Amino acid sequence: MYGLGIAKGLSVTFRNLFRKPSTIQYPEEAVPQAPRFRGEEFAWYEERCTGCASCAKFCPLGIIKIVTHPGGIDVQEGQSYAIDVFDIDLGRCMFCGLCVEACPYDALFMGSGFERSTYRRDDLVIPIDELRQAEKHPSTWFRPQLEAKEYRPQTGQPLSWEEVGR
Amino acid sequence: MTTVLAGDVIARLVEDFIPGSVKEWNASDVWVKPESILEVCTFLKTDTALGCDYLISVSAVDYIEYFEMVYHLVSMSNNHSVVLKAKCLGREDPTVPSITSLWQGADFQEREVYDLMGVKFSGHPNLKRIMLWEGFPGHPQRKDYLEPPR
Amino acid sequence: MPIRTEPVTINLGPQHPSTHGVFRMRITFDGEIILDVEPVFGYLHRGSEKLAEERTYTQVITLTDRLDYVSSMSNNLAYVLAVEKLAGINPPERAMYIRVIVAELQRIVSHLVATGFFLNDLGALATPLMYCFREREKILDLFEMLCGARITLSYMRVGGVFQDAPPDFWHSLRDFLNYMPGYIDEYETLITGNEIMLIRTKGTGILSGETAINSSISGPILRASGVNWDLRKTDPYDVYDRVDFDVPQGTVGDNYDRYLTRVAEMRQSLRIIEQCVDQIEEGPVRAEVPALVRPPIGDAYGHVEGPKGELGFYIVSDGSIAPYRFKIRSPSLINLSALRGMLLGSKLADMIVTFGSMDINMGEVDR
Amino acid sequence: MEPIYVPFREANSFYRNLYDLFAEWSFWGVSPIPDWLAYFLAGFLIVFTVVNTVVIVTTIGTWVERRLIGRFQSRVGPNRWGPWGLATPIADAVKLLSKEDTRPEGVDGWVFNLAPLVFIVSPLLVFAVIPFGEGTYIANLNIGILFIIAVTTAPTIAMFMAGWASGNRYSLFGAMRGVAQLVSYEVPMVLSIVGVLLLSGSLSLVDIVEAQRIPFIVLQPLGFFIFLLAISAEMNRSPFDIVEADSELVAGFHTEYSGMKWGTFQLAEFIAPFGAAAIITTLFLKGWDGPLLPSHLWFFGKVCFVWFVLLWIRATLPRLRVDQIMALAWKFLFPLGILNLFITAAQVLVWEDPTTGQLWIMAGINWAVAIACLVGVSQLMSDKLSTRAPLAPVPVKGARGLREVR
Repeated sequence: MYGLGIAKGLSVTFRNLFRKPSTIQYPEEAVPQAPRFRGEEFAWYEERCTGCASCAKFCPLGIIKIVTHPGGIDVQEGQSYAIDVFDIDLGRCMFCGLCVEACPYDALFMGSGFERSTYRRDDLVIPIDELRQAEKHPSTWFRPQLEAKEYRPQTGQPLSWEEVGR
Repeated sequence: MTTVLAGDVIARLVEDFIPGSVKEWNASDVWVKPESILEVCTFLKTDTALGCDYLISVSAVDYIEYFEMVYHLVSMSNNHSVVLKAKCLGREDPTVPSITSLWQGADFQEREVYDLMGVKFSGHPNLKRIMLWEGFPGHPQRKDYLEPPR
Repeated sequence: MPIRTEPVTINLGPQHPSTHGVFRMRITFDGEIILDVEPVFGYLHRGSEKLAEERTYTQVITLTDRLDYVSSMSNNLAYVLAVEKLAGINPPERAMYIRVIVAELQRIVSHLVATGFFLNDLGALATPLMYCFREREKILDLFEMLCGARITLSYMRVGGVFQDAPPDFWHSLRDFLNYMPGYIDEYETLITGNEIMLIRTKGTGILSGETAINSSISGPILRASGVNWDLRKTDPYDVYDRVDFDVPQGTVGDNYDRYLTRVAEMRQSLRIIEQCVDQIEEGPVRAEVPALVRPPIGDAYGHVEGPKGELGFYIVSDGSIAPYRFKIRSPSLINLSALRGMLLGSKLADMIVTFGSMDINMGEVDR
Repeated sequence: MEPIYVPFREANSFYRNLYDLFAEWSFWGVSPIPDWLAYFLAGFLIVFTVVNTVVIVTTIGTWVERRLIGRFQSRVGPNRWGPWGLATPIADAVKLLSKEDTRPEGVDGWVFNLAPLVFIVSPLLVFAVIPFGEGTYIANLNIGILFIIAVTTAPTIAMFMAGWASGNRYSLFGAMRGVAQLVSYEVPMVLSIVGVLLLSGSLSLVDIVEAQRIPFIVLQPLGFFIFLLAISAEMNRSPFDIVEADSELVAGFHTEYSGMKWGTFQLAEFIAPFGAAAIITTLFLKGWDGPLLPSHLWFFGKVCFVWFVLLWIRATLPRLRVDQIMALAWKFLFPLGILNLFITAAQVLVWEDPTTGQLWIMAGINWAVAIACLVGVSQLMSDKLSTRAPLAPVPVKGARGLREVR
């Protein structure tokens, strides 16, 4: 009937007037993140990393740059290389997490940050020492052992390299 | 389940309708001479037993020595699918008769194959590039395509 | 006495509030009536098909996310099904159930976006759009819980899904299933009976069944024209043969039918998810597949009933770790071929509404 | 010496005292300042206050509108500038004033610049005749309604000037649509106003308000319905905002404008609803009259209520198509307007000066007729809806050729 549909539509919007708005005031209130969130503060454990560069090979965009030279801890068994350069170019990273999936030694983890913005493009490249000093809040993406521990990267304590292994 | 018609069944049907058009077949595909694609498709569409009235996709694959045109067809009424292929030898300007007269859906797909792969379609209403701009040199999806020096 | 009128050509340009992406139409008008439409696209052409030839089978998954950027789960599912058909891998039970649940969730997201922007094109000042996006956020939270990302998910892998769902995913999914039907009813009361909406969408942008089949249209647009063709029924993949749902259909094939089909499909998706959640059991979620999967030489065509239509991948493998040829059968590109027939003779306002009701996604058209 | 023109004839009117106040002024040695100067100063003072109150109320109105539409859409609306976003209108004004005023080339010079000025004149002029309270009005013209009808046609020219001058095809589309819509909605608007005039017997707004023993909305439901649709079409408000239909014509006739020129258009478009609400309250809701509270509060309360209803409609309803809007005007509102006119005329003829009892009978008849019309016409519309034959493709000889118009 003419007008009845419009009246019902108007009643819906009027009812909505009294509902709590669903906006989240971003800088003041943060959106709750899931523990598996694939963010940009990569957690990289040098003790676990052997420099095999399978993460660099497996990244679709090839943005992880690793330079190593033999002379790691136990060179005889050829266990691990000394890593000179390990930087991730966040400017071109799409946070797909395939590098974390490819790492056989659980040395590389996604982080849960998303607010890194810089004025210059090459500030977006995370150098090796920044990775070393960063507080390690590894996201539980593709790491069932962290999930088994109910680890919350956004609120939990930073984890040392022993606790994150499989 | 959409049954995939066996290659030899289709080959026999097509062969006795248009002699000399089928070149080879295997478990699920039929290779046909490029020039006779239009007749074969008309037969596939109009024949009641086959009745492929729904064209799924037109694609081209670059096998260096030849271009292979792949047509996926489905019959909505008796829910079976047919895969039709045609090998156009040579790389200069492979031409294949256009099937837009049968299915209007093939229009954009053929223009895209012409644009990216360089296979010309004779009888296409307006064969122009669809993705790239008019003066683009070459066809990027060919295996031997080299990017122009920046 | 003939009045001398001169047709005016307008570039409904790549940058226009209601072209849903970078899409241009060169339209010749006589007054408000459309005489000729010539779609021009290719602005978003990223060469995904060529890129895929240098990526391993797992890396291509990240490419498929960005095809139809509103329904990345269905794109992953279509690609993964094609590779599994090529390599002869069958995923475990639980993985198939999770895949169907997530694909249906993604269908709801895509239909919410389609309906919201459809109303926005009608001029409803984004009120329904905001309601639709409020629900979409809740589904995106579910996806974030599941695979860490909201839009470009890359959740599926050849042989299943990369990781099982966390326990609190199932609780929030249960809550979602409880309150979502209420919201869909709210849209229906707000929109479906609205007389202005009826006048604007009934009888405009008519697509008859025969022309739809002839121009190989697929998806809700085909079903809105009265053709009963849904891949989940005709060629069931994963567990679609174990859940029962019905396929909503339209009669006339005008904008109103397309809108109704999409809303009805949202309800059916909820039904499917409910049945899957009941039938799912514990078990592995990924088959034993090497990280660099090498399918045997040959080709395969895998398709899925995506929210926009039949999304298919024709993959040719030469035995190496990267696909030799990667062809995407994109439903939006092929649905566009019927656009000209539907628009001739209609008005400028109808053209915007018809284009909106066809739910074209430019990421999928230009690839 | 008899002053040339005694503007405020009523002895006790507020302006008379102001005029007398200025009359005794003397500065620079000129003892009583010339008569016309005193009149000008008094008039200017009044008009200055009224225009500024209207503009300030409108700017606050933009804030209220954006917050309310936000709430309708389950979001919050501007709340960044100042407490609850109260400084947003100021921020908008500063932005618009400081924004570069681009002028695309190929633009028809001074027509382009003049359009916004002509556009803002009419919504402001409407407030010249509206009685804000018991005795407070700028001018109690005895042809008040005629003045309003004349003034509300001004935006038509401004719209066309803007559309034509900006040389952009979308603006031309918007302008052509605007002219067609405004012209064809003048007729139903006038018809519904005449219904009110028949009952009140005089054109002056003050008399109309006093003549409303029962608010005319009760007596004239059909007239109110037609007037509401017509006035919201005049201001290009929601179901009829095809002029700057942002999903179709980018922004209609003010696509090429930016900076304060665009700001003037927007200001005019936000003043218009207040003007419309004021007219509706004076014509249909008994203006300033109401128990207990002072008359100004009643007037302002009613205006805000009508303004909220207009906003509520704007937040919900989609847009009609051009030909449907014209069809609605000529095939739906126009006949109903004439019908309403006949019935009111007959009633006024039958009952000379109706007592309240007879007024209620008239109200009853009018309501019955209104509901009967709406239901009847809706049946006609709805079955016409379902059998809408799709338009056949239009044959055209050459793209450039002549074409017979059907």
